[in-house]
Amino acid sequence: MTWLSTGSRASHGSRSSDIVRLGELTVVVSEFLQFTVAGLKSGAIYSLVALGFTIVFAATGAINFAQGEFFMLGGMIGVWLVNLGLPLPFAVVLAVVLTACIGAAFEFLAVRRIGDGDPLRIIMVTIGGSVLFRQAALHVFGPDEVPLAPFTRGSSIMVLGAAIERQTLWIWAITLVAVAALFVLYRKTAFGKAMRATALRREAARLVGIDTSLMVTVSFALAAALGALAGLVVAPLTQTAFDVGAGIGVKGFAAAILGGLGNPVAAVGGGLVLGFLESMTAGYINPLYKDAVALVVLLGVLFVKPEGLFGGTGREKV
Amino acid sequence: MSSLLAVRGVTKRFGGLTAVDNVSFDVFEGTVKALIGPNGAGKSTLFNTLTGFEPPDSGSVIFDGSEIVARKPRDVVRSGLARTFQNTQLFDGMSALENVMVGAQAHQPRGFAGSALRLPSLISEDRVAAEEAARLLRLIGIERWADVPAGDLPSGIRRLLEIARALATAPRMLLLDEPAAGLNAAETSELVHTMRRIRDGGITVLIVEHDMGLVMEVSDEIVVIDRGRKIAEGPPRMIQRDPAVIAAYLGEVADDE
Amino acid sequence: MTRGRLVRITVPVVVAALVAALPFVVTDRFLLKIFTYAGLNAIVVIGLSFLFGYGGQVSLGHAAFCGLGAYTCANLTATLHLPWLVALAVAGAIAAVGGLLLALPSLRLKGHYLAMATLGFGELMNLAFVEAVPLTHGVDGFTRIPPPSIGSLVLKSPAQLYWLVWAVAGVALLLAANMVSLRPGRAMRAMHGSELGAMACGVDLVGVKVRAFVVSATMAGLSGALYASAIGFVSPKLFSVTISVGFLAMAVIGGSNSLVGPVLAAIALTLVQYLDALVPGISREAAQIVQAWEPDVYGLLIVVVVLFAPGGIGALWRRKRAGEAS
Amino acid sequence: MQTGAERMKRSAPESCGKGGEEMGLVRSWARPLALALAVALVVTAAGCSGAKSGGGTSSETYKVGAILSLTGSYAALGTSEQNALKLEVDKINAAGGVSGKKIDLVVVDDGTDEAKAVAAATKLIDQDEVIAILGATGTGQSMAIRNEVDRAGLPEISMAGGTAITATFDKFVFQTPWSNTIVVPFVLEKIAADGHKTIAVLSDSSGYGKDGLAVIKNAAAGAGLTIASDQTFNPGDTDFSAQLTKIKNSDADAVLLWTAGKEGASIVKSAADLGVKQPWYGGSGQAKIEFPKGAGGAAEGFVFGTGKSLVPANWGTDSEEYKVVNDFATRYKAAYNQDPDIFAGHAYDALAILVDALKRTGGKTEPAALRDAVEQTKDLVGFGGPFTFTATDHNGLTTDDLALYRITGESWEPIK
Repeated sequence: MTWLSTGSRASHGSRSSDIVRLGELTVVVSEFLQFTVAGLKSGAIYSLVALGFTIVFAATGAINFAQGEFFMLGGMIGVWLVNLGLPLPFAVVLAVVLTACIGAAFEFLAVRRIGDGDPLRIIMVTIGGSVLFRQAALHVFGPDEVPLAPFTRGSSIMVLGAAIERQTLWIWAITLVAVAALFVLYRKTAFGKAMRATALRREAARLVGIDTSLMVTVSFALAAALGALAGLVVAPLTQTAFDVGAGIGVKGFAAAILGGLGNPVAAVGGGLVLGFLESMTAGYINPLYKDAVALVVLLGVLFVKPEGLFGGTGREKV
Repeated sequence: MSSLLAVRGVTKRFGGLTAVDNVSFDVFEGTVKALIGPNGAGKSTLFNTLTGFEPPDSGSVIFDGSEIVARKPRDVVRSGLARTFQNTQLFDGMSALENVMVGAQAHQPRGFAGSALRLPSLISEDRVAAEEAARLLRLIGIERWADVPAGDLPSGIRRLLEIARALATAPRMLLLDEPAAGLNAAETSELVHTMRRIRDGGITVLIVEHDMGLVMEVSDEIVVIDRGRKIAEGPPRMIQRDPAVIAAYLGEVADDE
Repeated sequence: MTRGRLVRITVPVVVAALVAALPFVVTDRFLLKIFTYAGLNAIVVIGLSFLFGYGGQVSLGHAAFCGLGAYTCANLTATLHLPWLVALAVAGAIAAVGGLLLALPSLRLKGHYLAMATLGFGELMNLAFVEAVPLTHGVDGFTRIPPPSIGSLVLKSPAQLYWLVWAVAGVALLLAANMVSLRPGRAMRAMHGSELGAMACGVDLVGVKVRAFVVSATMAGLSGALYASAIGFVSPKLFSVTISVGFLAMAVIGGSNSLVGPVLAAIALTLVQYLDALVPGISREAAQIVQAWEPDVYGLLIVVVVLFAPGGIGALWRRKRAGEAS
Repeated sequence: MQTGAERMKRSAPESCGKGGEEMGLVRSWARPLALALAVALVVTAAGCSGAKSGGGTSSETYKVGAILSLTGSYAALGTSEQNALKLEVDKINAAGGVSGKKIDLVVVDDGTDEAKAVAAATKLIDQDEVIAILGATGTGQSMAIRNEVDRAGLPEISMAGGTAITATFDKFVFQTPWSNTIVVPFVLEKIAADGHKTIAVLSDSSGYGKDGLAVIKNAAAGAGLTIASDQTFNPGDTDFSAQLTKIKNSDADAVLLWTAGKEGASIVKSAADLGVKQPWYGGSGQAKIEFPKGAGGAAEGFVFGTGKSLVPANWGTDSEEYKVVNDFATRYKAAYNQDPDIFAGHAYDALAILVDALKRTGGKTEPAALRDAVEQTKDLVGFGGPFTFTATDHNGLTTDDLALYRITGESWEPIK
């Protein structure tokens, strides 16, 4: 690859004083830090999307192929609300809520109607759904990419020569809060316990009086909300468009399966690891191979260790 | 009488739980043997270890003189040991006749290329398989359901169909997992006749069953396991009076209350 | 010979004759091209239904097999100037190897996992098509692929290409129909119905799965090779996951345990894309609206068929037949 | 729910008996196939008659085909092009047409899809019997239809910017946008004139970006520039930290961005955040309003080179070019209530070139004659500038037709 020969190291290589060597080292360190920041930024986004996959999988044993579209809907609805004149914070919250409602409605109107829970039918319905979501966004919001303002303005924060964008801090903070909130919801509330019971043993949960279909609907709503949140918080950095869902869906699923499907903590771990790997590939191998990382990870994990890096309920029992 | 199936020290663990613990017994050629025990005793797991579905952690299974413990289910079937399932595993979209025809595939090549070209040899094999399947349905007494999709059959017929399908693999020995579950009294008594006919046809039978009446009626020998261990073995009359067996079953009744 | 048997033999012959006669009725080159496209899609969908509708093995990567076949054919004919029939055979073989390479590591995977693995495979292959510039000419696409030729006969006219494609489709349908009606079909349906039950019957699941994948991939590869030489141009976009989803939609709408249903779905969903050319008097504006909403139709059809008519066209037909008989 | 027995009753009559297994299947597929074929034949026959009644080049009109991406990812571009073509055709027809015959424009949407573009070309050539094809919108689609165009031997005038369209030469294919081969050296010259010696190049891996990169590598030395860092990204990427960090730490004095994708805005935003201090340059890909808007201030000062017509006054208000461009822009704005973008301009040119050629053939539409006439286009003033094609140059524009612009706020101004 041509860029290997023209990287920064080559351009600095001609000088020889010790000061320059120190400078080179600083550059090497700051580059690594910068790649790490970028990796953990994308990684946090992947984590949120992966959590969406995990929540739905835990509740239904199904993979929601429309998960990436919730990411897209969150961003597009958010931008639309801002353009309607809503202040940014309200627009963000409302977009998350609206997307959650869409997710719940999708479960209620379509996924639930598959009585026998045949995985092939669920796959096809969520694929069909994703096409419809994408087309709906196209018809309603148009074909163009649209920008969203950063949550707070101001210049980047410099750490050892690596710049951290303010929006990146928002991404990390919101991911952290979302994960913490999920933890509290699942572990500390009666509602969360009902959700977990549904995930673990649906029949048993039904017998003790838990409304398991409600729990499944709520899972879709939560997954949609997390996807929407990810789509909103990253939109100021990347812009968004009606067709961004499919790509992020594959990345999020790769993250979820890397961690081990069905395990929320592992989903977050998988997201961060994937983001880091991608960024290092882009930084030290070739940026064009970045997208291949998620695919190689996805296939590698599925073929070699379907239960994921951190365990989980990956493989189906005989 | 020679031992057709010799189970020696078979052990199967799941995590910390020992589901089957050092179980040994023999099934003699031409007999019907019953494997009984309280719920959760490990009977189905033992079936799985014998048929290649869940290889045991230790122990040996000699069928017809050769070790089959490491064999895959397909190879176990091909060596002449066929089985049914506690939860019937029929092919719901296929007719009863087609279900039975699948059983014949144990001893046939896959035949993709031959079928694509409709080789006459393959067509005639197919016709033979269909005739044999129809014969088996008649043998089991469910020939009038031949063209009904398995998914539409009543549960009693499904159990019988699974037996017919297992017979289509041309086994020397049949492992039946709760064949009478879900059958009414008339169907059960019909099942007894069927099993006798199977045995008289030279096929050895090992059966897991809860219906004690049926067990006592058809089996030549009974082996009892409880919590993974063998606690008794012998002819029905002896088992009925065995204190360890009575204690195990009484324990189950006590647990239920 | 009974009357029923006579009908059973004559009807397919008549249908085949009608298909073959179409170019004599339709002289419009464009319409023939659309029917050629339909035939190309039908070949892929026959293979996909074989794998998915009968074997229950989902694939979201079939367009990648088309790509393997197409680029193989393109390189062998345009760059190496090998005889077209050789190129076609090698294209099918390369796609078959691709199917084998995907099937082997996927043996343990079912349902959702298989869907994701095949999707990942499709995406990865698409990246490879974009990046392997010496072989694929990258995003710009591979142009000037020679038309099919058999000996000194060069098949150039739309009618000739139509006959070629539909002849291959007919052979594919015949071979697939033979397989599904005999032992392999029962093995695959058994595998779809219950893997445990199939194992207990001694069905060679590994062998059946691998063969189903290979047969299916080969048909896709042949379709890709035919596309490349019939159209003369291929680019990575033609082999994207979106296209794979389209194939799967045709297979689902066509119905499981059926080959004719999916063929009809492939024809119908291909023709819908060119509604403006097919419906006389449709205004250009209306045609454009139809085109803009075409993906919606796909999406909606998938959802509606899966929810309300899970058997697809095939089952509707079977039900009608049962109704007539009673 | 049906009971098993009820279902039984229904399904029992379906049985076709023993031994009929394989024949049953033949019967099951025969009839639906027959039905489908019947439907297909009827539809086709109807389609034919429909096509015949409306088709064929009648003696009263010139049928001109246009293959545009009205849906799919290039929908915005294709829509502008359609607007421009309709506007111009209406104007020409209102004035009595060309050599007394009116133009009948047949637009086909390719959905930004190569397969559909090929089908569209076949339709236009064989069903509508057009005299020429304007399009396609995208480089891929323009390349895809070449086989069809070659077969029919009629001229294709593409509105897509990829150099491949005319660089891999095809006798029948012409192109209206300013191609990379002229824009790249023009921008490199400006970078050198600004006093820079080394540049970093950031290009996308699409046809436009790859092609641009190749031209940049060829032309850099000639402009006295060395490439210190050469970075690429994939269309659809959202994070550019790796590339920008390397550019930031490189010896480059300036950054040259070469992309037609939507990523440009995110890139300059991200660059500002990461502290990339070097000045930025770009090409025609940045000449769209979404770029400064999406960048939200981060593109301030960005310099790009593209056609003079982006700001018609560049030509000088008394020039022929100004009149042409300004007249088109005024009418476009009146009709659609928005300024024409460069894509509308490229479409305008495609039609103008064809009409000019038609006038010179005296209305003759034989493919060979028409193609030759198009190739003989000389000093035809269009939106892109004065076009002059030769037997080896089917792009026809020069660096004289280009100008430099600087982003200010959410718009741009020409650099004097």
